[in-house]
This record gives sequence, structure tokens and C-alpha cells, in this order.
Amino acid sequence: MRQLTYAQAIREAHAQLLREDSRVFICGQGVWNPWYAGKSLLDLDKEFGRDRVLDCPVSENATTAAGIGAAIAGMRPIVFHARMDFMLLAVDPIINQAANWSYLFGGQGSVPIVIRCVINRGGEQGAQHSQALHGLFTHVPGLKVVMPSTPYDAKGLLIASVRDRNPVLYIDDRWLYDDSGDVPEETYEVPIGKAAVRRQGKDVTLAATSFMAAEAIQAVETLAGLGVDVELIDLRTVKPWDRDLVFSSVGKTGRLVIADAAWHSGGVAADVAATVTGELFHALKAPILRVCLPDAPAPTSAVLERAYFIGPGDIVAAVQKVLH
Amino acid sequence: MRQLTYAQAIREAHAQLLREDSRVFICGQGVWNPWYAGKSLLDLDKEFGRDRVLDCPVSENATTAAGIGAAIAGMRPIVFHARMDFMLLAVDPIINQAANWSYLFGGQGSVPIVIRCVINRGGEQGAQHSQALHGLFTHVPGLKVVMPSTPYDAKGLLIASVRDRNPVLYIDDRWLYDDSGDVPEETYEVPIGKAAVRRQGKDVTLAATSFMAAEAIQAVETLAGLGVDVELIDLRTVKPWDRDLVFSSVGKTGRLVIADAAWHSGGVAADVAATVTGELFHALKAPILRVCLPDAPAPTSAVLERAYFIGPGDIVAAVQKVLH
Amino acid sequence: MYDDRTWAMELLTGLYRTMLLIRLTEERIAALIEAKEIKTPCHLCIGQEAIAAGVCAALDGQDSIWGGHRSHGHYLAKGGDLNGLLAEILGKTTGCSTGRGGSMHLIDTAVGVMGTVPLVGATIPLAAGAAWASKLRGDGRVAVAFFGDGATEEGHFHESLNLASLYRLPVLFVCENNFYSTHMPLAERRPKDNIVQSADLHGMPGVRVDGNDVMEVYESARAAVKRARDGQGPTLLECRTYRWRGHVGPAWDLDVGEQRRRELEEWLPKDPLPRLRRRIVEAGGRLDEFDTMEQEVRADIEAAVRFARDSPTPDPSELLQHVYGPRG
Amino acid sequence: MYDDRTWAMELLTGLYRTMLLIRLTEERIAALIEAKEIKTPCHLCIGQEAIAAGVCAALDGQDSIWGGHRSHGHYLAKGGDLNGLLAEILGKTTGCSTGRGGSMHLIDTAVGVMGTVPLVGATIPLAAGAAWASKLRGDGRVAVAFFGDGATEEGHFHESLNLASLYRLPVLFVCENNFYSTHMPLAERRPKDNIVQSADLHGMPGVRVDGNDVMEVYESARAAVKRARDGQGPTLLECRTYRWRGHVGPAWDLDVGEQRRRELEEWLPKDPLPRLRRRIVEAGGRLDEFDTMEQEVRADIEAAVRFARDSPTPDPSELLQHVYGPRG
Ligand SMILES: Cc1ncc(C[n+]2csc(CCOP(=O)(O)OP(=O)(O)O)c2C)c(N)n1
Ligand SMILES: Cc1ncc(C[n+]2csc(CCOP(=O)(O)OP(=O)(O)O)c2C)c(N)n1
Ligand SMILES: [Mg+2]
Ligand SMILES: [Mg+2]
Repeated sequence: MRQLTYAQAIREAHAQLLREDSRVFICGQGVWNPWYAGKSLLDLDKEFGRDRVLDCPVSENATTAAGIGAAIAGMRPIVFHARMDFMLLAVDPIINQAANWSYLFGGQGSVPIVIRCVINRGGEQGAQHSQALHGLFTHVPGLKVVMPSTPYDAKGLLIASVRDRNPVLYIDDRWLYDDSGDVPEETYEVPIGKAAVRRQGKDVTLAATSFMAAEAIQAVETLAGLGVDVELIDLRTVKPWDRDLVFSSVGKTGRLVIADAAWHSGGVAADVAATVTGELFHALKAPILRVCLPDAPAPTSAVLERAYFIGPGDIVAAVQKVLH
Repeated sequence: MRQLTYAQAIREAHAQLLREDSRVFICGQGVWNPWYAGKSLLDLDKEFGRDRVLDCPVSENATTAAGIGAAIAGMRPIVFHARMDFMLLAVDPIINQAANWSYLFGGQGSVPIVIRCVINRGGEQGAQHSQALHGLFTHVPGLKVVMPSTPYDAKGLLIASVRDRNPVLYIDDRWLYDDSGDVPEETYEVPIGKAAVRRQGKDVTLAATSFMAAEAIQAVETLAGLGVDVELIDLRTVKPWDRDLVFSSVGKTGRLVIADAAWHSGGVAADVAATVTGELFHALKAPILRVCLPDAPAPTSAVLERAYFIGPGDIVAAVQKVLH
Repeated sequence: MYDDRTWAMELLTGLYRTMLLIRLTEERIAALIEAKEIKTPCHLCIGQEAIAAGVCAALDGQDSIWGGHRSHGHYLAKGGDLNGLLAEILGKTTGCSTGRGGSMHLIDTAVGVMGTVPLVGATIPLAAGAAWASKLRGDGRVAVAFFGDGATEEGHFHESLNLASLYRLPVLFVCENNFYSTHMPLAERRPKDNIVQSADLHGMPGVRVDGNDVMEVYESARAAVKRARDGQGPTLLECRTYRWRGHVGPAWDLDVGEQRRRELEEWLPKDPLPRLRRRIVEAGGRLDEFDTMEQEVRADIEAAVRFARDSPTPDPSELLQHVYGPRG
Repeated sequence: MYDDRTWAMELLTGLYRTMLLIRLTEERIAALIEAKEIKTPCHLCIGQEAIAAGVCAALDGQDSIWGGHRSHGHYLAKGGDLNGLLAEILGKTTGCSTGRGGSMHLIDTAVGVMGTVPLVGATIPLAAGAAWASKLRGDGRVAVAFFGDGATEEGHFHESLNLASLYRLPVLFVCENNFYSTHMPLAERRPKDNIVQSADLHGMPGVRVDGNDVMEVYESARAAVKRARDGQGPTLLECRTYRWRGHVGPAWDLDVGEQRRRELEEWLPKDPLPRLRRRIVEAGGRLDEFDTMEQEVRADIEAAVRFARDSPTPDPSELLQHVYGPRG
């Protein structure tokens, strides 16, 4: 099948959505320039015009809130934040308004917005340009949060997110932009809330998110070489995450490791671990381990970055730990 | 010993801190008027002057960030947010700046600020005036988060928070303001990071936060009546929470219920459950249950509020569940 | 100063009827609060009715309005269902927000009340966004954000004005400057009494209006709406007015002391209703018509109170409905 | 227009030396980036040196400055340690932030560099807070926030100006208007080229300054500092200038096309260094002194590069240090 990179897949989804639905528009900082978005929005402004692809002032709060207002008024905006760190200025409209809107009006209002933000870390950028903050939003009812790890999902989840009538946080990872994979030319949806089994296995369930789901591929191969048969689940949606699939897998393996490249305390990994312990306790044969970032901001110096960020090796170690 | 209400205890701590340390000042909306803060700041402006007790414009971001700047410059500000919901406008300076500051300058900067916010829910106020959002902040390294449930702790934790050299979120609950208890007249600190055993027990460990820790008193009595011997732990600090005490208690009881009046998905309860499962798995005899709010915004209509908020009954039910 | 051709008697009486409906509804709500029949916090707009009435009279049904915590008047002026308002405030399923929103979260999309929410200033950018939608669709609709003087202290007020002006969005920013944010007078919150000046900074017209003169409000709003529909972008209206009751609830709020007492003495005579009433009489309106009108309005309000009382409370089993909308 | 008494030769040569130090350091850093020896993103201030130099010359050692992502110049102008800057950018333990901050997070509290951080506009309220501290302590110190034109689009820019003006805080808001926010020209981000007008809205003096004339910058800053110390509150300086290199990195950034090329042609002749140099020569400065100065500055920079290269990288075992400060 046709191969696209992760960034190209995102760009294609945007283009097809802009083409198929006149209600779709894109706004945010950096959408006219590859500096921020890499190839993921390349020349969309030239193709669809700068009315529908709008590079905005440095006003995260109002840009996001205006997108919310446009969504309530019937549009299908995609608000872009080149870095998730900057989106903290827009937490108020996202949590107080977008997340609550449907409920507090008894379902009479809905906010079909996609708030797209990028995890863009490493490269000695430091603490304020590295944060993976999805764990703040998975706590909040009314929001959906998706984190594709493959080009296929990057396209399919963006399409599903834009077509969903709820506020969806679409989080892509700059470290995945050059990965390639099969991507159909036509539009298709990857259902929100459904995880994917990347590898069947019987010894341990490994549930991973986003970049760690990609890193996990290598880890499970290494483990296979060591005779460990891992079932790898890519969560894809972290709110609401796929209880059925995770439960049935853990029901089978009795062991669970969760890999999420966010801070260790709290967050998605903790919620998955807590939920499984609460509801599947008697199926568990071993402690549930989380492979996450240390509870510290990101440093800059390359030697510290190498110590800070996690990868396949950390996954392998955790899986071996739950087996012995 | 002398009895004070929770609100009076908070007020006394503020007054003593203003008296003992000229670096302390209070700013935020509603500090000159009991409407917002109840008796917890009553007439402090009259006693200490409106330079040091400052009622600010409706500018949560800049007020909080200016407090952070003043703290970096050597003051000991207490920034007040009458409702935690409003503080979402100040998440950027709290997370991007205050939490990261010490680390990214290698310890050369510190942010000795107390950001005090109130959980003020119920009363048919609805979704945007009811949120208990501590779970957003317990995910973030560099922050400390305290949630007193008694007048004694309300005073002692505020004093400890102001004397701490790190950014501390001090979260009090409007539903506790009229509770009374023993409060020494002199200044004292309740150490940050230390939980309190409210009742010794051998059957189940119940770890509760803030208002739920108060509600739990009644629940454990009911349970005692039913012959269930609960060890009740008031976490008091939710970041960093007291691993030693929780671990030793669960090590003894083998059973854990966590009560936190915040949304069920994610948050502190999930982190405690996940951590105990990860590190104390073999001591566990039963699933860890969380007693939390449903994953929904707060409704207004009283009948829905009654269904939405949780209390002793929910705790009792959960404890009985982990016993059978 | 008025363009007299526009002052047909129906318009005048229509404006009066709207203000009367708001005034009497708010007073009825005040009574229900005192009777402890209402629990949800209500921020009454008594004294400020002319702004809601004047602005909404300049709008079409298709146009949208967005409000805040003090928006009973905006809801009613735009044609929001009276029964739905009372039922919502009494926490009933028949409420405009099905009993999930209370006084501070009102909606009636059928008449363009898109939503009122109590985070101060929150709907300023939302209204700009609705205008953005209209500009992209070319549907000719105008959006209005109602907010107070306090809301202008939120940074996103400025961010929103800049966006709306930059993109020439068809939106009216209607600031009801009642000189207070809760207990805090304007002078303790900003160096100058110059909210209207924000417009010039952000490159749009700003008009300072006597917010207790409904005709002046109407004319200014009409001009701003025309500008917006003609694609010339947003306008900021600073409507100067005064809140009679407490920040929240029915109390006359003399508690905040001397200053308020003096100010009230000065503002009560500026009551927008008698002012318009005089004008109508000058224009030949008959006094007995006012009595008929008042009886009709009171009857509607009492019917709405009965409707609300007779309506069922929400079923707790539906607590978790609508956390997510359709398709999710 | 200048008060000549203040233009002692030492002041002029001091200003020149500061600008030269910044220029040559930035060019050296540019070379190290091209040599791939520097990885941390560097936002060079080449062409804008006069603002950092002029403002900081008007400050005392006790005064504090706060910067952003483009702050190498601010750090050096305030007297920040050159070795510490180079070592930080090379990611060494001897860096001013111990290798945890990189180019975008600089600090040297000994000389009043309180912190530079890359969240746009983030230090505007922080500086106001430092000024608040000074007002409460009565220590006579002034705080300066350096930020760009893009930062004025963040709502907290306005919130901060309002707070500072309301409380008469001793703070200077120094906007370096280089007409770009990354690739976006000012005209695509706000309706009017009127940043300075924000000052009047918020009740403080606003001064538009030729940001490439170091003497004009110095005089305006000195007047604002005096106002601040006298308890008269904040001032906004809009210093108009131009960024020569790319938003980030050493490239000349002609990629953004014709407009940039034309603008550069117009701005390169306004280079602040030759302008001051001419002035010094008019005032009787000797040319050979410039050569000596340049040799000295280059020697310092090379020494700093050597120092940085010879310094150790942080020990990974210290990764988790300083997440929390002392006492916790
Ligand atoms: C973001 C936010 N901050 C603070 C509050 C608390 N609050 C509720 S109403 C109000 C006063 C707002 O004043 P103004 O905007 O002038 O409206 P008015 O009450 O005068 O109609 C405040 C500060 C809030 N609801 N939201
Ligand atoms: C809050 C936030 N939003 C967006 C960015 C991305 N960003 C980095 S630098 C920059 C340009 C800022 O322009 P300006 O303030 O004029 O400073 P200049 O780069 O021109 O010196 C932007 C938008 C950021 N760092 N922080
Ligand atoms: Mg007001
Ligand atoms: Mg700029």
C-alpha cells in the first residue's frame, strides 16, 4: 500500500477534511510556516486560502476560545498549538467551557472542535518546550484525548476527531513525524476510544501511548528474542481509553506494564493501573509497572536529556521485572 | 484546648504570618470582602493595611504571575483564588513558571509562593463553580499540594506552606469552614508531605483527602459499629503524598480504599492506587477501590447534586466491598 | 440626536415591554429567593435593563448573543422562553438547560441565545468565534458578547478585540459598565475610567453610551450591527449603568457602605423605565396601555412560575447524560 | 535632543563596548551553531543590541531584569557572566543554569539577571511582581521586563500593565518591536502599528524610541527609571528595531521572502554600532581605541569558549537535583 510519513498523513487528513467539509477551518500559530508544524500543514494555506487556514497572533487563550465559539456556532475548527506547553494559556476555555458545555446545557450545546497540539521535546530545548501534558486533560470529563503513534492512525484519528461532535484533543509527537507506514488514499476513521493490538502475546500485556507505542515495537522484538511473549496494545485514545481491550488482554496475561512518556505521578498510566487493580485484581499475577518520565522537568544538556527520556530499554527492564 | 473553626484557623495563620514576616503579603480577588473567603480572611486588610492585603482586579493570570515574580524577588506572597475554577486562567504561570523555575536554573532561583484556592461547590452553582482540580496539579513536578481537613491542619499547613521555599498550592474547602477543633494559639507547622492516622485499624486502610477525610470520620464509626476495624489516614498533603505511612498501613491491612472528592479518572486517588499496586502488590488481599466523583461536570438542580456528590455512605459501601 | 423616523410607537412600546418583562421577572425572582424557593445563585440586572433591551432590539432572530453570570435580562430580551428561565432557576427538567445549569447557565438556541456562563469574560472570545463562523459562512449573522466592566480586566478581553478587529468579525462587544466588580469599585481596579478607549487601541470604533437610555443604546447598537453586517468589523459599546441590587441575590447591598448609598441615590432617578415611559407619553402613548401591558406581563410571569413549580425535577438516573454529545 | 552633560566619553565607550560584546558573542555563537557544536536553540539579537545596552546602562546593579527567548544580549548588558553564558549554551555544569536551561533559560542573580524564559511574555508579570516586592520593601529597586512585539498579543501583557499602573510599581516594560513574531509580520497580527498606545490605555507614559539609537534608548530608559524610583510608577518603552538573523539560529532568514529582503536592505544601514561609533569619533574618540577594544572583547569571548569547552558536562546522577528547592 502507499507509504506516507506521519507528518504527511496528518497533512493529508487536514487537506481532505478541508475539501470534504466547508465547516472545517484551521487556526493557530505557525500554520503558514513549516518551522512549527514541520510538513504536517505544509502549504495548506496556499491550497485552501488564508481564510480557512489562518496563522494567528500570539493569543492562545482567545484563539482557542474563538475556535470553541465557532464550533458552538456550527463550524468544525481545528485549533493548532505548535507546542503543548503553550496551550497551558488556553486551559481555561478548554476545561471550563469546551469540556462542560454539552453537560451544563443538557445536551443542547455541543463543541465539535479539535484542539491539536504537538509534543515537541528534546534537542536541548528544556523544561518549557518539552512537556507531555495529556495527563492533565485525561482527568477532565467532557474531553476526548487521542494520541496516534502511526501514520495510519494519525490520519484516521484526525478525521474521526473532526467528525466527532465533542471537543477532542489531538496530540501528535514531533519525534514521529518522519516514521512511514501504510496510509490509504481515501478518507477513513480510526474510531476514538478503541485501542489496537500491535502484537499478540500471552506472557505480559504492554499498554503504550503515542511515541512509546512506537518505541515498544523494538522492545517487544528484543523481548521475543529473550523468549518473552508480549501482547502490545497501542492505546491510541487515552480518554476514554479502551477498557474492554486492556481488560481482556490482562485477563489473559495476568501481567501489565504501561509505557507513557509523561511524568510518573498521576496521568494516564496511573489511571490505567488503578482501574485494572480495582476491577481486575484477581486476574493479576504481578505488580503493575509504569514506564514513565521521572518526576522532574526536562533538562537541556544532552547528557541529562539522555538520562531523562525513556525508550525501549526501560520497557524491556520493566517487563522482565513483572515476570520475576 | 482552644477551639476555632476551620475558617478562623486559616485566618489566624494568615494574621500570624503577616505579623511574623514582613515578606508575607496577600493578593487576589475578594480578600477585602467576606463574600468570597468567608471568615478566612476577615478584616485582615483593616489589621495589616491594604498594601499587604490587596484585593486585585479580575486578572488571575497576571495576579498569580506577579506573585511568582515577587516570590522570586524574595517575598512570601499568598495569592488567593476564591474558587479553584477561576485559577485555570493562571495555570500557565503556575506550571510553566513556578513549577519549573528551581529546576531550570539549577536551583539558583526559587519560588516561595503559596497559591491558595478554595473548592467551593454545591448550592446549585453548577459545573464552573464546583470543580476540585487538585488532580491537575499533583501530576506536575516542582509543585507541592496540600489539602487540610481539620482546623488544626488548616493553620499548621498554611504556616508550613508559607515557610517552604517551593511553590505550594494550598487548597481549602468551603464545606469545612464551620467545622471546629483544637487549635493552639501559637504558630506551629504541620509538615508538608506527612499524612495523619485519624484512627488505628487492622482490617482496611482508608486514605482520604480534604473534605472526604472529614466525612470519613462518620463512615469509620458506622463501620466500627458493623465490626469493621478501619485505619483512617488523612493524606493532608496530596503532592508529595506520604508513601511511608500509606505503605506501612496497607502492609498491615492488605486492603486499601481511597476517598477523594474529585473526578474518578486520573487524579490523586488513581496515583495512590497505581503506586501501591506497583510497589506493594504482594501485600494486597483485595482490589483497591476509589471513592470519587463520577466522571461528569457538576449539575445544579438539587436532586442531581445529591446524586452527584459523595459522602460517608459511599465510603462504607466501598470498604464493605473490599472485605468481601 | 435621535433619528425620529425610527421611533415608531411599536418600537418604543416594544422596548418598554422588554424592559418591564425583565424588571418584573427579576423582582419576582428576588421574591422567590427570599422565600427560599430558589437556591441557585442569581445575579439580578435590575437597573440595567435598557442595555439588554436596546441591543437585542437591534438584532435579528438569526443573530446570536452570549452572556455571563448576570444574564436573565439578555436571555429575555433576545426572546428566550420565560417558562424555561423560571423552570431552570427552580431546577426543573423543563428548564432551558434541563436543570443542569441554573441561573448562571442559560441557553435558548432557537432564538439565538447561544449560552451564558459565569466565568467572567468567558463569552467574549466565544462570541468572536461565532462571528468568525458567520464570516466564513457569509451568513450575515452578527454575534453579541455581553459582559461587565470587570471582564475587561481579563487578558482575553484584549486578545479577543484584537482578533475580531484584525479579521473584521461581525461582533458587538457590549460592556455593561456598572462600576463594580462584586464589591470592588472601578477606581480600585484600573487607573482610568476609560474602558471605551480599548476600542481605539485595537483598531475598532468605541462608543460610550448612557446605558440607562434605551433609545441611545438601541441607536448605537443599530449602527454597530450595520457596520458588522457590512463587513466593516466589530464595535465596542461601553454602556454606563448601575447595579441596584447586591452583586448576587436580592439584597439592596447597602452593606458595602456609604459610597454605594450615595451612588444609588444618584442612580435610582435614572431608572430607564420611567425615562422611556415619559418619552412614550410625549409621543402620544396612552397611560392605560401601560396598565394593560403590566397586567399582561405579570400574568405571563405568574404563569411561568406556575409552570416551573408544576414541572418535575430531573431524574437522578439521568445524572450522567450529556457529558458527551451525540457520537460519543 | 540629548542632554549633553550626560554624554561623558566613558558612557559612550561603555555603551559601545556592551554592544560590541553582544554582537561579537552572538556571531561567535552563530559560528558554533553552524559548526554543530551548539544544539540548544539560540535566538540571536544581532541588530537589536542597542536596546539591551541602552536600557541596562540606565540601571543600577541592584535593579533586576527579566527576559525571554532572545535574551543573550540582555544577560550580557546587565553584566551576566560571559563564561557562564557560553558554558550554558554548550550544556556544561559551569553554565549559568548548570546546564539545565540552555540558551532560553539564563540567570545571573549576582548582577540582577533574575531569569529569562521562552514562554512569550511570561516575564512581563514576573517583572511587575519583582517591582511589587520592591515597592513593599521600599528598597528603591527597579525591575525591567524585556519582551517582543509578539508578546503584546498575550492578554497578560495588558493585565500586567494594568496592575503595575494601578499600584504604581517601579517597573519598565521594554518592548523590542522588531516587527516580527517568528515568520509573522506585525501587520498580520494587529490592526494598527500602535503598541506604544497600550501605555495610555493603562494610564502610564508610553515612549516610542528608535531602538537602533543607543543614546535615545539610554535617555528614555533613564527618565523612566527615575520616574519609577520616584514612586510614579511604570513606563512602557516601545523600541523599534529589526531582527537581522532568522527567528532562531544563525541563518539570514531570507527564506521568508521579498519583504524580508527589502526590509533588511533598509535596516542594515541603521546598524546601531557604526552610528554610535561615528558619534564617538565626533566627540573626539580615537579610532585605534576601537581596535584595542575589539581585540579585548574577542579575547574575552575566545577565553569563554575555551572555558565552556573545557568544562565538564553535568553528571547524569544529578538529574533529579533541584526539582524542589531547599526545605523540600
Ligand atoms: C474568571 C473569573 N474570575 C472571577 C470570578 C468571580 N466573579 C464573579 S462575578 C464577578 C464580577 C464581575 O464584574 P463585572 O464583569 O463588572 O460584572 P457585573 O457583576 O458587574 O455584572 C467576579 C469577579 C469569576 N466568576 N470568573
Ligand atoms: C506562550 C507562547 N506562545 C508561543 C510561543 C512560540 N514563539 C516562540 S518565539 C515567538 C515569537 C515572539 O515574537 P516576539 O515577542 O516579537 O519576540 P521576537 O522573537 O521577535 O524577539 C513565538 C510566537 C512561545 N514560545 N510561547
Ligand atoms: Mg460590573
Ligand atoms: Mg518580534
